[in-house]
Amino acid sequence: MSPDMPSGFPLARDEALAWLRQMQLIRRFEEASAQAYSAGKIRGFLHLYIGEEACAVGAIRALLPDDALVSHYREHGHALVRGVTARAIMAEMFGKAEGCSRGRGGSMHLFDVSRRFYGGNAIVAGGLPLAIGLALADQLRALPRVTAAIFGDGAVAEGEFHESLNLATLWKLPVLFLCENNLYAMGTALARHESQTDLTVKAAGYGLPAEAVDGMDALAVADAVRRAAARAREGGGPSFLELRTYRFRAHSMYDPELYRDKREVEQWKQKDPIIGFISRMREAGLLAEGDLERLEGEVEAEVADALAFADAGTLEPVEDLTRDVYTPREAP
Amino acid sequence: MSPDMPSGFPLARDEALAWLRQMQLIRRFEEASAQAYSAGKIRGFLHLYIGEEACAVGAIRALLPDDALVSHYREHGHALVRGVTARAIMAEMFGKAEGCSRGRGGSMHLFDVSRRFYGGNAIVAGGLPLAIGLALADQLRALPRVTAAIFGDGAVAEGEFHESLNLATLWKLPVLFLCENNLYAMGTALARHESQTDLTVKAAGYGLPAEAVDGMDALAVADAVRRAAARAREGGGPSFLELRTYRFRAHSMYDPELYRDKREVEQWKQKDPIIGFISRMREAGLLAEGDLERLEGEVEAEVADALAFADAGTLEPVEDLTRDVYTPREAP
Amino acid sequence: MSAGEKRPGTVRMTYREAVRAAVREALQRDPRVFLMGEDVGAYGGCYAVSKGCLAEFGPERVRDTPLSESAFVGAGIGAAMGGMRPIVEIMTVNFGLLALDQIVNNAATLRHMSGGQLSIPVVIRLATGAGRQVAAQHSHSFEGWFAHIPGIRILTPATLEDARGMLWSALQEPDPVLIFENALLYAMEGDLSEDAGAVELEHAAIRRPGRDVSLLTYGGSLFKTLAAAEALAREGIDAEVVDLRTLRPLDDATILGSVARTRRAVIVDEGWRTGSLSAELSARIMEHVFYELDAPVQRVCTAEVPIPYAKHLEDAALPQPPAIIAAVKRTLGEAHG
Amino acid sequence: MSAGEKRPGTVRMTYREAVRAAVREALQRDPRVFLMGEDVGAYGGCYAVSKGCLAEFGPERVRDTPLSESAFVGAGIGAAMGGMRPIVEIMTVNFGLLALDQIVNNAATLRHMSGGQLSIPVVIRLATGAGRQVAAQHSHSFEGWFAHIPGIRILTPATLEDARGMLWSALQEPDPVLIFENALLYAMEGDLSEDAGAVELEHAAIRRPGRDVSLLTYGGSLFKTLAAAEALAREGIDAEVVDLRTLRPLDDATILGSVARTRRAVIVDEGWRTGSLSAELSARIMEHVFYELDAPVQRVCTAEVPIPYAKHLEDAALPQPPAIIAAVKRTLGEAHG
Ligand SMILES: Cc1ncc(C[n+]2csc(CCOP(=O)(O)OP(=O)(O)O)c2C)c(N)n1
Ligand SMILES: Cc1ncc(C[n+]2csc(CCOP(=O)(O)OP(=O)(O)O)c2C)c(N)n1
Ligand SMILES: [Mg+2]
Ligand SMILES: [Mg+2]
Repeated sequence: MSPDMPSGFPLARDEALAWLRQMQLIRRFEEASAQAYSAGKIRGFLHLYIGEEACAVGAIRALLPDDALVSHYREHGHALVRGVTARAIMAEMFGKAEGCSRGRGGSMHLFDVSRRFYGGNAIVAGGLPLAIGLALADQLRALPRVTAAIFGDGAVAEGEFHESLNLATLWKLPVLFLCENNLYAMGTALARHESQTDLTVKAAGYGLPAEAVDGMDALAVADAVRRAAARAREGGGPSFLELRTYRFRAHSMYDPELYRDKREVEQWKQKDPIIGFISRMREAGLLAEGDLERLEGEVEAEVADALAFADAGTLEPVEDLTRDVYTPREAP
Repeated sequence: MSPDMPSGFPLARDEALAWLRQMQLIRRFEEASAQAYSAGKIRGFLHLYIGEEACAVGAIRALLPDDALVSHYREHGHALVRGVTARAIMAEMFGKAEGCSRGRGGSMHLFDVSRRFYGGNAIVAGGLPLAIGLALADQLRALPRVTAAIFGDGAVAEGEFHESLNLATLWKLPVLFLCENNLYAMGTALARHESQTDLTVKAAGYGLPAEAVDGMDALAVADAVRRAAARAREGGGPSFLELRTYRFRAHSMYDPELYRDKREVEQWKQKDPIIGFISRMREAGLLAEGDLERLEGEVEAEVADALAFADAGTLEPVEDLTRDVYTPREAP
Repeated sequence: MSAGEKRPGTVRMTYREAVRAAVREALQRDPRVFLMGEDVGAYGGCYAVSKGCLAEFGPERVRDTPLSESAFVGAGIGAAMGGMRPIVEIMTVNFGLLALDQIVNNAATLRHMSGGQLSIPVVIRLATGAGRQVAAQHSHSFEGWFAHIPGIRILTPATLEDARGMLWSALQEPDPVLIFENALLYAMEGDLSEDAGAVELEHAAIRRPGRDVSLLTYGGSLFKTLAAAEALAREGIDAEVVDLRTLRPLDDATILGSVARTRRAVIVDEGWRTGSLSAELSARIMEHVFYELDAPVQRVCTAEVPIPYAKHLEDAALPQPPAIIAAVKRTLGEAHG
Repeated sequence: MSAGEKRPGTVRMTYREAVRAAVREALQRDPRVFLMGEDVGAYGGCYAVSKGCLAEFGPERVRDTPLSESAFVGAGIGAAMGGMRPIVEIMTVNFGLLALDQIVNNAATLRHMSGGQLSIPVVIRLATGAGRQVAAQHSHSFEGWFAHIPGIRILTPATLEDARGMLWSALQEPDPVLIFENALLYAMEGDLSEDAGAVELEHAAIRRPGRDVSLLTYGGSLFKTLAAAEALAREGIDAEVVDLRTLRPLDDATILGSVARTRRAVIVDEGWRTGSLSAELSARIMEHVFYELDAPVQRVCTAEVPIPYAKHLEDAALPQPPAIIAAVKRTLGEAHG
């Protein structure tokens, strides 16, 4: 908490509103995505992030524009916070050429290299080695940048997680391992896929700083990420952060949710990151009359605009199918 | 230590002599193998175990005949202690049909399924998942057997190590993870391939009992393995044992040993497991006049016999090349 | 297949239900059988194949695994060495790449390398194929590619009968068997004989006899190929459709016999063209029935691109009936050209 | 190649030294280049290729890695995305299977899947091949098999010139390049021109012109094939030997042009026969020069077995000159038969 905030709330009003707006945008955007899916405008796999918004907003707002991100397939929120427009993401999921990956990637593969957003990766833990490499490049080039790898609890069981943590720690690479622990890998509860359910204990075994954070609290997430990023930027090496969160929706649109108890879901909904953030803003006296209505209106409009944009989007010409399998060589 | 040994030495004389003999046999067998390699009778990769004999003798003598073993490519010693004859191993390395793998495997792939010795595996960490499966079969069949997976410190960095430890611990499988930490993965020193150089700390992160043992002391190794095996047999799940040892010879016959200091090797040779065992037997008054000469003579003869047997061995007919790619189906 | 009245003595079911029936039968008949994989239990299987099995057989025999493809596939291999008959489910072949070391260097190798001391009766089920807009990392068709590996058997059930019958037969094999289930087929409905059971694995099946050209295919492409054959029939071209069924070993007698009869062949393969199984088939035809050929063998394969998400691009990347029809006409045309 | 007097203007060196010279040149010329892999540093490389490089370039640019094939190959991909020009050494392709997910699902895919937003200029060097009695798990020849994957390039330097020159050219490629070095060739000695440098990667090379039959091969089999061609010449059979050099993409013009001229072809491939690159070559010949062929294309490949340790069995499993000669005679014989 920065002491200069008498309210005891670490953000100034405008900043706080911006955070809230982003969480609301993610929520609304995904609700609209689910509807578009039912309407058949989005196909393939669609993984909703609803309930986990505080992780994306807290973590990614704590990074600098020049830092890099490698995410997984549940990444709408990450892309939005990183500044990929709702238009570009919705168009991508509609399979349109105006999408952030030209419609080739869909929901699981949002890319915006101009923002150093190196994609949603749909092979669980498959993005971690890429993050190692991006950070290694920065280290070799002596650039004060960090790379954040975002993944789920399920990824922790994969060999690529293990190899990546060892490599990053061994080489003191500027990597932030951000584990969004939502307690399930698809239908498998943490205790049924991890022998060590305290993931910070497991990570600490590699000899890097490991900390658990309330993933329903954007401020707590931001604080932890900022500290870890600062350490990494100064050559202090990688950190592991467990963001304890929960997904309110099914794993994907196909998931009948046979594996968890509705009451458990309801309990977690009591910790809704948006409601929590709002009440803390209220306590701090940072919410003025009409703020919420205004934000909701803005967000609603932004999402509606994204849907319209995506609808109006064009299809990449079929002749371009084989384009970009290889990079065109510059003429010598 | 079993108290019933007034000498303070936990083995009766005959037993102690048997242990000593086995360590000497491994040493002599490998010296002869190196010579046979120079003579061109053994080809391919040959990895010597000299210096690590106490690990094989202590660990494998602590297992029951019905227990299973999965080893790596530095496994002559493991095979010998398990009861594979020097003849069958030497013939294997000579590429003869009388070899324990019909001459198809060579030094890295000694097999004797009749003794539940499931081979040297030459993919580092590649044998660990097999051990998981063997143990799972025993658990499902309610057989009071354990499976020992033997591997090196280098294997700890592999994803298959990570996945296997998690699975074994999660499912409480009767597996013993026996890590022969000889401080180098080929030419890479432990501190240059592991961010956490205390491997028991790393293993403990999975939530299984992890203990470091003096791998130059066969008795200490046996004691730790016996305790871990008993626990596993009673359903207590897997254990990780770090056997701290050292290889006196090069990694393989090709290795110029540019990566380590001769003095370091000399210091470790002071801890020679055979010399140490002998002096402790002496202290305990368990070595009689002429014992050593007799043992050396026996071992010498056994190795000479193995060489002669291998020399006289036959070549598998070329027509059998494709035999055993698939199992012949029983006539219906 | 999904049209029309239910035939007497049959039950109407989906491919998914046929596989489930096979899994349940295996678990009921052989105590050594167990099912292991990601989300096969509590979730019911990512394609709902094993739905209900956890409740029926319990967590010992229907085992959810962590995301650890290499370890649980290797564990299946080890359990087979230890006397069990594991059915390992790899959600999709896309993740199977993470277990390829275990499949190639252990499952396919240990028997021969040990001089024949052991057998590895493990069955590995994998979903495969594109066509569901799940994009490049989830749309691989590697069943033909994996057929390169000696020591394993590869099955590609395309019909309800094979979906129902191949698993039990695979479990009787002493060696590792990989069964590739094309994910698009799970929803396919049809009538299956009430006493449907194990099927033989030795032979390719002629799904449609014909005189003018042999269409060689397998798995997800079978029905596209049959559709193309029907369209060709309406134009008076009588195509024979051969379903390979087993990709390793290939049933040369049936395949080459068909081509020798029709003197023309078109291969339809959902793999990327270069180095796909279609190449092996063409090479074998070259080697064995060259002098019977009236025209060069044609191949209709997937475009050599990572499979895109957008439907129109994905459709364009995959083998489709029009391309099959065009290829058939080329082989016929060229014969007179 | 190793016989005779050193030619003027040349230096006598081994294939190993030629690769080392290429690695050193790359590290000297481009600060973005670094070498990363197991034991490339302190040990000097498992085949002594990078011996001395650690001392010359330091641990930042010659990086020993843990045994973590998937992570350090992925790290090479990521570092390339981050502006570097990594040379990743996978000791042997046998361990490359552990990194295949990174190669297929990331290196080969990310550019297309992101709509062309990035390029991945990573070079991966792998030793490959059998013939050294290192048994089944260390003797794979997967370079032809990997050629199935769109999005990557595959090079197989067989000569000193290519060993010396392909690496720099590969580093100029914007996309991932896999260079397969047949381990048997490292000790091959010969004379290399003093000013030897980068070579083009576009074309297959006709190593021996001939009129009667085209022998198509690459990598470790080139010299066996040339030896067979010499033996055939003594019998009055004039064989053309084509070294593919680049397995993906294939140089169809040179390959098919040669076969069209000689009207006969024998493919020599160290991969297991079924589904090897030889099948793709045969299929392309079928498709493009069928009407020019005087005889069916023959293949000489590795027997479909895990490679055994015993020398006589290993030799029997691999393509050898006598088998090549016999195959050539079959193609010639059949033409008149
Ligand atoms: C290597 C691999 N194995 C399996 C899958 C199938 N799969 C997709 S998501 C998922 C669960 C991942 O859970 P977690 O990492 O916790 O992320 P979450 O979905 O909870 O955000 C699985 C098994 C995959 N995509 N990649
Ligand atoms: C997956 C894999 N990567 C690389 C190799 C090459 N290799 C063989 S032994 C070895 C070092 C292994 O060291 P360690 O596990 O400590 O066993 P040690 O040789 O010291 O007994 C390496 C890198 C291999 N065989 N398998
Ligand atoms: Mg999760
Ligand atoms: Mg070691």
